[in-house]
Amino acid sequence: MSWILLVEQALNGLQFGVMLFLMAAGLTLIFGVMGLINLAHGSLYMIGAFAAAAVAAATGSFVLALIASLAAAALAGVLIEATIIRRLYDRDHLDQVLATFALILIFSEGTRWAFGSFPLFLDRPEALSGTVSLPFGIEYSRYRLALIGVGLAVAAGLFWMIAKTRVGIRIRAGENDREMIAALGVDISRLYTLVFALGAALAGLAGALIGAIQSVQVGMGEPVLILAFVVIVIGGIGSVQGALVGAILVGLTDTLGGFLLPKAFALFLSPATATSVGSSLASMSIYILMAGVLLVRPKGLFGGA
Amino acid sequence: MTDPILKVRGLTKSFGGLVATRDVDLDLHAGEIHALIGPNGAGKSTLVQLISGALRPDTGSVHFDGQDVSALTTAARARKGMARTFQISSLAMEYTVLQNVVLGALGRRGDVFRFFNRVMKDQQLLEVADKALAQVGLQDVRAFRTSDLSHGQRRQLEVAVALTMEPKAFLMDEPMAGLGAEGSQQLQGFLDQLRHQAPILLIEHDMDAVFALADRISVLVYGEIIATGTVDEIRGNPAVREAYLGESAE
Amino acid sequence: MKLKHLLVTATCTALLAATAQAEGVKVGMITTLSGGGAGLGIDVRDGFMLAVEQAGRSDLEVVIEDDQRKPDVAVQLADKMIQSEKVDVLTGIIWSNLAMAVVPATVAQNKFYLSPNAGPSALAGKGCHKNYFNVAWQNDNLHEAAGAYANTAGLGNSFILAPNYPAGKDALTGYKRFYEGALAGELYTKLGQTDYASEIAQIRASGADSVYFFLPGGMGISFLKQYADSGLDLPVVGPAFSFDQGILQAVGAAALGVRNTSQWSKDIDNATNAAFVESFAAKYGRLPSLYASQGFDTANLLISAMDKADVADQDAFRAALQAADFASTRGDFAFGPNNHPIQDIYVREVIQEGDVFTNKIISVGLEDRGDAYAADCKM
Amino acid sequence: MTRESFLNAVLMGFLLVVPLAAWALDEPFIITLTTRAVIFAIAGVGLNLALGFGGLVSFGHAAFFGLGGYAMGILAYHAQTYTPLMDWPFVIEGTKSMLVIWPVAIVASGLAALAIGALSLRTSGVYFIMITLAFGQMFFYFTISWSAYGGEDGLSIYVRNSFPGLNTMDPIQFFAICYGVLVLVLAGVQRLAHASFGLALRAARQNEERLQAVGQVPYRLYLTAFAISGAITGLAGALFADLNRFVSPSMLSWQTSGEIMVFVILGGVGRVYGPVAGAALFILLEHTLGGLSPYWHVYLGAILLGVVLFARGGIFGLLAGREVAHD
Repeated sequence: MSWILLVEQALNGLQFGVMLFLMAAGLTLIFGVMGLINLAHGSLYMIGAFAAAAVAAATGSFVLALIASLAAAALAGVLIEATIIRRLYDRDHLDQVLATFALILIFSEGTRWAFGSFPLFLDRPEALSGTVSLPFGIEYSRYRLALIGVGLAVAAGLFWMIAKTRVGIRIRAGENDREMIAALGVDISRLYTLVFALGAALAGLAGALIGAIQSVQVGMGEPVLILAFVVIVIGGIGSVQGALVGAILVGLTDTLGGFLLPKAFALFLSPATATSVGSSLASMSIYILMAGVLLVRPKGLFGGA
Repeated sequence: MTDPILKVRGLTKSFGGLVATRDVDLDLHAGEIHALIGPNGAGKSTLVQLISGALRPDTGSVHFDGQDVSALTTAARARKGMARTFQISSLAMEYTVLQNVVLGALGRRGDVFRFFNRVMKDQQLLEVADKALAQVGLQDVRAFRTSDLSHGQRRQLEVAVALTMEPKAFLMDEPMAGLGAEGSQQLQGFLDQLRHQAPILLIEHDMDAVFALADRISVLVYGEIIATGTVDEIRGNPAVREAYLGESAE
Repeated sequence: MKLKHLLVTATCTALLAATAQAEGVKVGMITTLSGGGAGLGIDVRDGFMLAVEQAGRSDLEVVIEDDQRKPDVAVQLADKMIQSEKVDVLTGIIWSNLAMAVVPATVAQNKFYLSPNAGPSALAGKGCHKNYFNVAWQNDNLHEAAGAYANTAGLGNSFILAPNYPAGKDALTGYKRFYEGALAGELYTKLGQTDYASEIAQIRASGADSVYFFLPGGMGISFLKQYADSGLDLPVVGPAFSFDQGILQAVGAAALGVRNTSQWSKDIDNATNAAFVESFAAKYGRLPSLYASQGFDTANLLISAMDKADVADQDAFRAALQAADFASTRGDFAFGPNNHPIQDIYVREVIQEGDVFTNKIISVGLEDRGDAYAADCKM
Repeated sequence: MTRESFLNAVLMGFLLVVPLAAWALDEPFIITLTTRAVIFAIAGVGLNLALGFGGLVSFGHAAFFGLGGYAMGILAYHAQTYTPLMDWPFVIEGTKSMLVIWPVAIVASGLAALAIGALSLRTSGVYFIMITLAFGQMFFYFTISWSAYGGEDGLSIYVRNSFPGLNTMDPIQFFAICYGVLVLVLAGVQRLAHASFGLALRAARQNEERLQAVGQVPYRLYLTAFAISGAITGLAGALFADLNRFVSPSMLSWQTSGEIMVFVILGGVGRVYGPVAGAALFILLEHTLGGLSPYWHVYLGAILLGVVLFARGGIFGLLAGREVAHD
């Protein structure tokens, strides 16, 4: 095992992490501002991917596909926020979990009804195909490198928005004190719709970006959803900063765990057993990480109060 | 003079850089009502939480009934007879009035880990519960759902639950808050009698009630006790006047 | 065998409940029609129903139910088919784990089961049963052919990977059974994993001269797209599952040129197959997949047995099935001693025909291949 | 008789009459379907103890359900292959007797719940939901790669386990066993709800501060409730595996946790008989909607959504009105 391979794996972990961040940022904002657990966030991811695949197939343009993913997911977000989610803000978590679980069923089967049961085709743009040579002789996928760039840019933009813009100030105020922000005369329901749409759009974008190198199919959102929850719980629910740290932590743990654990076990077990035990443990690793973090910090790494 | 029931020594607690209480000493003797007053933000709530065990002090100790209880949890202190009523009514709202007092009696008796008894048919618990309800005058509404009670009745129920604990001292956090003039008057009369059952540490905003009831008063300002004394001593204390005038000048 | 004794007890119980059969054959099809993986079930159903329709028999009735890919639902449906619908034959299950849940109980209740897709090793060896017929393949077959192909293609240092679950382990075992070269690496990935960057990096670093993977469904699509994107150009070999007609369009150009092994291909040269491909495309508006061909063959096997024997006469009907006297889309088709196919496994290459990605046979990987477990089967 | 207890009686009567009628009409599948509802109801009653009475929103109860299933699967597997479960330090044989399997399932899942609860209860609110989900996923992935017992393929048991004096392969007799277990579990939970423990536990859900003020520690109550809850769900898992004569990791998936939660909410959170109504309705919906369209999940989702938004308190909230305080 060379250290170049290790660096490459770390890059892969980082890339996985920043994509998780796109999902987790919306989830954590929605929870932080509105106090809502949204299980249907994975469906928005799926909608983004399907919209992108449909538009790419019709126009052949990846840029248009990305725009479509943002627009479709945001639109779906606004639609469910205005009709359903809005009624759930003052309900307890249990009602929210059940209602958004029901939304998953509706979205998944609805998508299958509209697009059929077979996976769709979505490819990365030709300009981003192939690999780039990084220092120290590392050959790395150009598209994945672009994903890291996009993810970090979105993260930076999000931090800037929250720190410097009026919407961001309102979001922060909303996180701290819901009555306060209403008292300040901010149109709270518009703010909520906006935050939800923003979270949805980010999820949709993630779906399209990831869909280009994975399979665009019904149900693709659910595994990602669970990972995104792990991320925001590790980071501390409501904290965008925590979501970023959590996402990268989860990305690295998953990638490096899957890579290193079988090798570590091979040091003292037979190769077949080591592969099997190591792989099993690797598939549990992020959940072990999450349980560990919560035991030490019951409100996550950045979950202060 | 006998040992105080509650003896607080040198309690200090800070949150980050902010000192909420500083080196507080406080005694509660048998048969007295000791009132704790102070402007908003003086640290009264923090002090109550430190005494009841909801918060841990940075330094200092709490002795109760001759024992050091500083390391005990809220629940353990409650079992020793420290009965607390809350600033905002803290009752099981879906329960009936009777269920709430039976819960108190059950907590006192301590055998909650019984899985097949019929707790609401337990004569021993019902006796304790009914006695407490009778004492606060709530026996007529014992079957009402707690959420259907008036504000004043909930206050009374809080006291009734505290009574089932066979308390050695009461820790009452603003019991008059939100009561009308008539309700306050009624409760005042009741507390006046209650002191003979167990002494009361009374945290209260209603100055008329404090001056009418208290045997002694301590004044907390910016986390420190600036004066302790009888009603007259406190009335004449210039430091207290300044603290309160300052507040009213806001 | 003591196990047999238990089975006999169960059989007797079931017999008591069974009532006299009506004329004709009633078939219960339990397959995956909703949720993830529905595409496979739909293909099997469509292939099966095409054959039924072409036969035009009034004495053949088919009841179709959706198992949602959940084992417990499949078991419920099997109970329903047997207890309420009183079917004679069950078929349709796509997934090995669902087959393991349904098949043993079904055959123990004296019903026939014809597998149009799954072929777990447990049911081919010790757990075989005279009423269980596999019309597709034993799970290892396509992987074995890939191993054999690697030898003839001169590949001597393969990197192999599969998900960490029983079928994944069987797949790599199957490959290694025929493959004679060295292994550059062997990986078990998480079931349902969608990102293979880490595995691809390990392949790159391993110095392998080829890659063999078994990643069914969306996992394979993700792997192939990412592999193509990684710039690695080692030859890739896989089983047909990742290159069937339903999936290929989603993988796109990333799959072009990949060699894969299959017992069926739309260009197998026989009249039955040509007619099947044409009529399937005409009826459903898409090209058939190997799953569709398996469904089609399963129905034709059943119909051939109906022509020879009455299903109420179990022994005669079983013998008629065993004879496999039907025109298979695969050409030569026979059953081995454990009622699993003996057939040729082809090596195909992914090509583009106009806008459509599809496969073309380039050689025969294994000829008249049975399976490795037949010797363990005592019927 | 209050409206709630009337509803309880109607519900239990319905669950008894349907399979009996099906038996008379020789429709064994209806019996099997009702048995499935009864077993799901037991799992829901278990979860309800934690969720309804203790306010502990566990998103990981599938782990206990699956553990109970595997307890049955492993014991029966060793019995049917005549291999001992363990050779060392002493020999443990498998078994096909339900009367042995049930206690094992109860103890195994109860202990697991005790361990998971002890760790998870350090958190609260959403964090609790998510940490229980995480533990559930850990168990799920573990069973998938546990090749000794079939991994994702699961374990098949050829014949149902035995119960003295009954033929368990006969649908109506197996139904009777499950119904009997449900009745016992309901009676137990009913007693528990009205016992000292129940009074204190439900008080803790409403107001932790109150419970501490009367000298009790919520954590201990929660943990006990969580362990009992896990044990009951584990027992349901053992029965479910026996119904299907099969156990596999799908019993431990997060969707299963979600479904058990749906039974509880659909029926009415905190009502002893709520999950029974919820499970029965769910099975009814699954059966009738499933026949309507391959996209029936859309309708199921819409109905669930309707219940959450417009019928707070579930079926019991709708039909029996506000919960009557019992004394």
